[in-house]
Amino acid sequence: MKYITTIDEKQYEVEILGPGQVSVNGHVYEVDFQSVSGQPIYSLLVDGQSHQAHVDQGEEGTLQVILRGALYTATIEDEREKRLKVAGGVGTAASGEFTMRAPMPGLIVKVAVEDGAVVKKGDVLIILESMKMQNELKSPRDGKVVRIQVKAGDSVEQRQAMLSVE
Amino acid sequence: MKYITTIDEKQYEVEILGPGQVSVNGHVYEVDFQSVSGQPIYSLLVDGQSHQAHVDQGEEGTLQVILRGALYTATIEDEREKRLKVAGGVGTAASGEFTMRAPMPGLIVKVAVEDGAVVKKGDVLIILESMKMQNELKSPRDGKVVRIQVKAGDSVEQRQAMLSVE
Amino acid sequence: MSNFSKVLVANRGEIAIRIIRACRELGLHTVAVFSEADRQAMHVRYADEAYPIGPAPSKDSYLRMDKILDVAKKSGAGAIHPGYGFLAERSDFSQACEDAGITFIGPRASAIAAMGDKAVARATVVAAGVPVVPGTEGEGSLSDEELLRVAPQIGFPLLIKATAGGGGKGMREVKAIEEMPSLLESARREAQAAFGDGNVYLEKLVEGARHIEFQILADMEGNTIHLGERECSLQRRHQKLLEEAPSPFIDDNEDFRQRMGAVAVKAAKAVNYANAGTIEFLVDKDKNFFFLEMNTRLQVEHPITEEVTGVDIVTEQLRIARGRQLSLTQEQVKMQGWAIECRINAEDPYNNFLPSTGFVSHHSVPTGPGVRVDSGVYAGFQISPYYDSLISKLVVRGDSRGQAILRMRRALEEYRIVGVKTNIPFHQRILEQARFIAGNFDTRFVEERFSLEQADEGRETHPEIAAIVATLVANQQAERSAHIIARGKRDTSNWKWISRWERMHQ
Amino acid sequence: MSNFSKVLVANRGEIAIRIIRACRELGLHTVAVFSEADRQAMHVRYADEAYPIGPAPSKDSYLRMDKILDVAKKSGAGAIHPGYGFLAERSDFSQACEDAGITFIGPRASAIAAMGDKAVARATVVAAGVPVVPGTEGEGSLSDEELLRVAPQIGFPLLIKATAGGGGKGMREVKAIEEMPSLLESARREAQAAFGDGNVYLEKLVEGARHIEFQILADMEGNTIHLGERECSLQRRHQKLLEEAPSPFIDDNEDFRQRMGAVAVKAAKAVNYANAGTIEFLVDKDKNFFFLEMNTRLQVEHPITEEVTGVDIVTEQLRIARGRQLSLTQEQVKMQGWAIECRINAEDPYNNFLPSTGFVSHHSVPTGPGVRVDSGVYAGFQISPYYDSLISKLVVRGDSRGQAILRMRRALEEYRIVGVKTNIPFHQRILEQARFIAGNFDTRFVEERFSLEQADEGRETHPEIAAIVATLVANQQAERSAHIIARGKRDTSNWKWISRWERMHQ
Repeated sequence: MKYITTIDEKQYEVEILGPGQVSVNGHVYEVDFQSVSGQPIYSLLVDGQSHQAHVDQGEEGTLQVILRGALYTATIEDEREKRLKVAGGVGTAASGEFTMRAPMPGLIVKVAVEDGAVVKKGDVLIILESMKMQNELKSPRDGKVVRIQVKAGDSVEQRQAMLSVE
Repeated sequence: MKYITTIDEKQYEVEILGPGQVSVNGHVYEVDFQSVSGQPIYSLLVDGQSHQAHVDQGEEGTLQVILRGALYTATIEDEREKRLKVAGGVGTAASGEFTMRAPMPGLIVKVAVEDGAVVKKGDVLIILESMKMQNELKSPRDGKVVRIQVKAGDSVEQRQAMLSVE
Repeated sequence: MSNFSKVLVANRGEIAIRIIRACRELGLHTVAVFSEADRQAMHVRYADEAYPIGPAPSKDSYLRMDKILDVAKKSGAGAIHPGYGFLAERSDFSQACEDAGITFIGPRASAIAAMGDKAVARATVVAAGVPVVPGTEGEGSLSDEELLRVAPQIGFPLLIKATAGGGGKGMREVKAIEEMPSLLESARREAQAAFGDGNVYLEKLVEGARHIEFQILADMEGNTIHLGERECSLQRRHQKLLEEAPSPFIDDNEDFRQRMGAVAVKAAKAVNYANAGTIEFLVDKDKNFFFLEMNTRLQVEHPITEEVTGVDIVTEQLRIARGRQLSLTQEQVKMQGWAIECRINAEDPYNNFLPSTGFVSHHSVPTGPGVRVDSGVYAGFQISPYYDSLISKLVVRGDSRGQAILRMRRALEEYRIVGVKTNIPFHQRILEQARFIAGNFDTRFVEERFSLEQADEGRETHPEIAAIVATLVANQQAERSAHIIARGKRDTSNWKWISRWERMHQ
Repeated sequence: MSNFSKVLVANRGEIAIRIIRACRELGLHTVAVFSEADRQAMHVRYADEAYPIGPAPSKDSYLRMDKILDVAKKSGAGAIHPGYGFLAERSDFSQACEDAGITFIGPRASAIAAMGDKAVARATVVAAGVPVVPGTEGEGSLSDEELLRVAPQIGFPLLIKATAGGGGKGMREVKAIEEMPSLLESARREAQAAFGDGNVYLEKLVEGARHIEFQILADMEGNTIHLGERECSLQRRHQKLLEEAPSPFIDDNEDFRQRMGAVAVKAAKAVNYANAGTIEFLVDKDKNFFFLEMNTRLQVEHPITEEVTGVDIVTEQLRIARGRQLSLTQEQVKMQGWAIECRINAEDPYNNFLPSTGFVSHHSVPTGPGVRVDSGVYAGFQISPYYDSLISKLVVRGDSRGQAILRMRRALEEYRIVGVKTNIPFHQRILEQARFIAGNFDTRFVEERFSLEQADEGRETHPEIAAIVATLVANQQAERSAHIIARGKRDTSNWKWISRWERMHQ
């Protein structure tokens, strides 16, 4: 199986040659890959070097790999250049509309914008209180605020849609 | 639901009166009972006293309760005096024939008895090596050895039947 | 005062467990209280007794003095330990305990009150000859207009701080007068939400400042000592993240340490202090130091002082509360070796440190020589949004600062938590920074000179390894999804289910 | 000797991890080796590199010198640490390392050989003026006939011990000459199986004996010191279970300690010892002490010495192997406080301590002040039958023996392992025994004066609570079985499966 894997804008051609062999950009590695405790922790031996990685689902179908304390965001596409849908991606579209979802359960302290407001990347949209901290949630892009679904005083669940920027 | 629960030969009439209430021999306790981490570890608040118990399946459908480092072996029967079959009991019959099963995987060092041998309680039947120790497995009762299924040098799996005493 | 034998711990999380452990090791019985969100929490299981005190929000449970005092009476607890946060710095609670004939394991109500209002505290210590940072001392309830008027006299940059506050909540930095009105509004709003008190005061921002604090112990007879300092300059948004003892800025300058320590003791004595407390100082690069505030309670970062002095601070608190003398004199206090604490928080360092909640499915803590973990979670615990984000405190001790840093690095690499995001990668980066290793940092270091992305530059990276892992995981997921769909088509027999369940429970 | 920067750890389990941690904290790279049963073991993940060396049985993997030396050469490791067990006391391995130009982190082959043959060892130390227990010294390869002839001269009771042995394997106690032939047979069989050498010798059984051992450190220049003693009398079938430092039998009798320590140093010097080692003594009630044997390696129970002396023994081993001098002199060694170690084994204390294997589904270790856990397992690890049953070493440190005991009690109560049986309840009982608390016990205490059942008598018990728990669990199981069968009748949709899987992996 051949994949194109992008890490921090750099592409790697990764081919799984069989159990225990992987090639990266044509270089063949001996690989022993195991998940630990049935958790998303992986032990990887690459030519004898021992690595431990914690892998989470990222946004837009990416995988977040934490390796020796560093984060790598990976996009994996299969050989026919079709994006591989990894399970459990977060529901923010890559382009078009951005839906702001609650990153954790909490209490809406303030909705800082009104429906139809024009916002710039970095503008505060919502202040959410959780774990005794007030967190300012900012717009990831320029756009227009639509579909505000929460108001100050509301409790929100994790991943609950709060408003959109289009 | 009413049960007769026997701990170390003493009987307790335990009635589950509803969520949060249990009576033992007519005395009613406020009880908050929860399993921890989905494990056979239980947190029990009885009239405010906090107890933590580790519960394992014992032999013959009993439950082994470890509470503050002490072991209690419990037999639970339901109200119609019928023994409650708890899941996963070890397959040794209460009376009649005793089947000796390997308590852990290992290597048979020696079968100390022959088919038909008359043995007394405490006689060594098999020497099993595991975890770098030689373990002498003794007869739990007087009887006659039958159906020897292993010989020196055999590897055995956990719970594999090795011989019987009838 | 009293010879109590049962202690109610009016707190939750790691600090409740810390206190329960200390009580157990002294043969004291313990009583836990818990909110509806905490029935599964460790402190409920570790205590001898445990009683529910209400719904999840703190104001309905851990802040309910009435309910907690009821539990104390019902259970026969002779003393209450408040931990930190919640009711720990509430003078009315200390007073209510005294009125109910229950020993409050902490200072007298008068000392909490005097130090609790930051403005009063400053006035008190100034009267005792302790230097303070220039700011609006006197009254704590100045209006916005008054604050705007006095601000230019103090000079910019300055800080807005919550009068009732602590932990960076309700704190704002002001660079110029123009931005002050909106910052006053947000500071007051946050202070009101956090402490039920929107009052704020102003304080000059000491530039290049280090935050260094002294641990105080004082018994009922007035014997007052310090256990040396803790370096707490590594903060983010005024939240401490990593502390060490001793401070690399003081290091082996014993004369400087004793001078600061003597002033700290003087400040504590100014309010007739008893029990454990902490005097916080700002220190500028010329070694001028200013009283910042006193925390009239056990501090989150107390373990590093324990590790270098060998004094068990919670045990001392219990001794003091029983009316006994301090178990050591100032001369007997020796700092040996070096200790570092990393606060492991449930927050995402790669996403603006947003808090992270969820089910902890795996919790594998580092162990081995010189490593101590004070934790309140376990595999199977649900981290809720109701309380603060501290998962555990990872503390290491070494013979030297260098050894402690290397030990902390290996401990962070070993630490595995699955289910919530944590700031472990942040700590790993900090510990690789040349400036940190050189001990050359101030309270602005994290915000001004550090970012995870910059920190990542120049380090050895492993993008190829990451690419391999990610691809193998994605490949496995794709295969498994296909497999699961295929399997779902078959009927799952009852007996397979049961035998699977049996296996899990044997 | 050499200034190596990469260390191969020729071991597994907790001791491999202990060594890897020490190397990491010194900036040394580490190489792990693993058998087919250990791909998931922690030491594989904690090391910088890891290589397979063969099938699960030790003789095909961890005892394969050739494969291990191959890995060392391939990976460029400049040194090998053997841990304990496996190849640690094989003089031919030490020699093979030297021949291959690889530093063996341990004593020279000649010292291992001299101390490895118990009979030769006794002769050597006797020549140096060290007292030994009467027994068959001279040749180690006496026949059964010869042993039966000499036995009455030594007197009964006596011990049969494996010449190549250690850890109680191949050891038998003989009360009278009649039972000797069959015991000789079984001792030789066990010794052959364990060490590949069926030779045994006889030794007088010192009654009321305590097993007290001294930790030795010696550098390449011959500087040799001791780090005080460890009390190891609490044994079952000659297996140590609980150790403490100092020994309550020596306690503050510093003169006695230094006398024994000086003899221990003398014994080590008799074989020109270098690196870490342990001299074991038997001590009778009149304070006569006899050399028992020398363990020419790191000892399982080394952490308690570290906790009371502050010396990191593994770090010292690495220093010594690099040709550096000891980092401290005998005068600088101070024992402070008290440390206890409980060996947590996978065995069933209620079923004749039979080993227990299985999948560890939950592993929640005690933490907090003064607690150290050296462990080789984690939640998700499969404990196999191939290696010894040690799961972890739970070590506590306290200011006094009393505090250490209370701390160990709370730590044991907190320790939760699910999936295998452990001897934790055994330790809990021991720590409640009046004789143990009084420090009044010898090597026969566990077997002669202690049983879990007797220990349970007279204690506060909670049969009603146990009845409630058991009934509620049984009730829940009955309900759940019914529920599972009911559920199985419905079709399980693909999508439910997938969403469950997603939840687990987010």
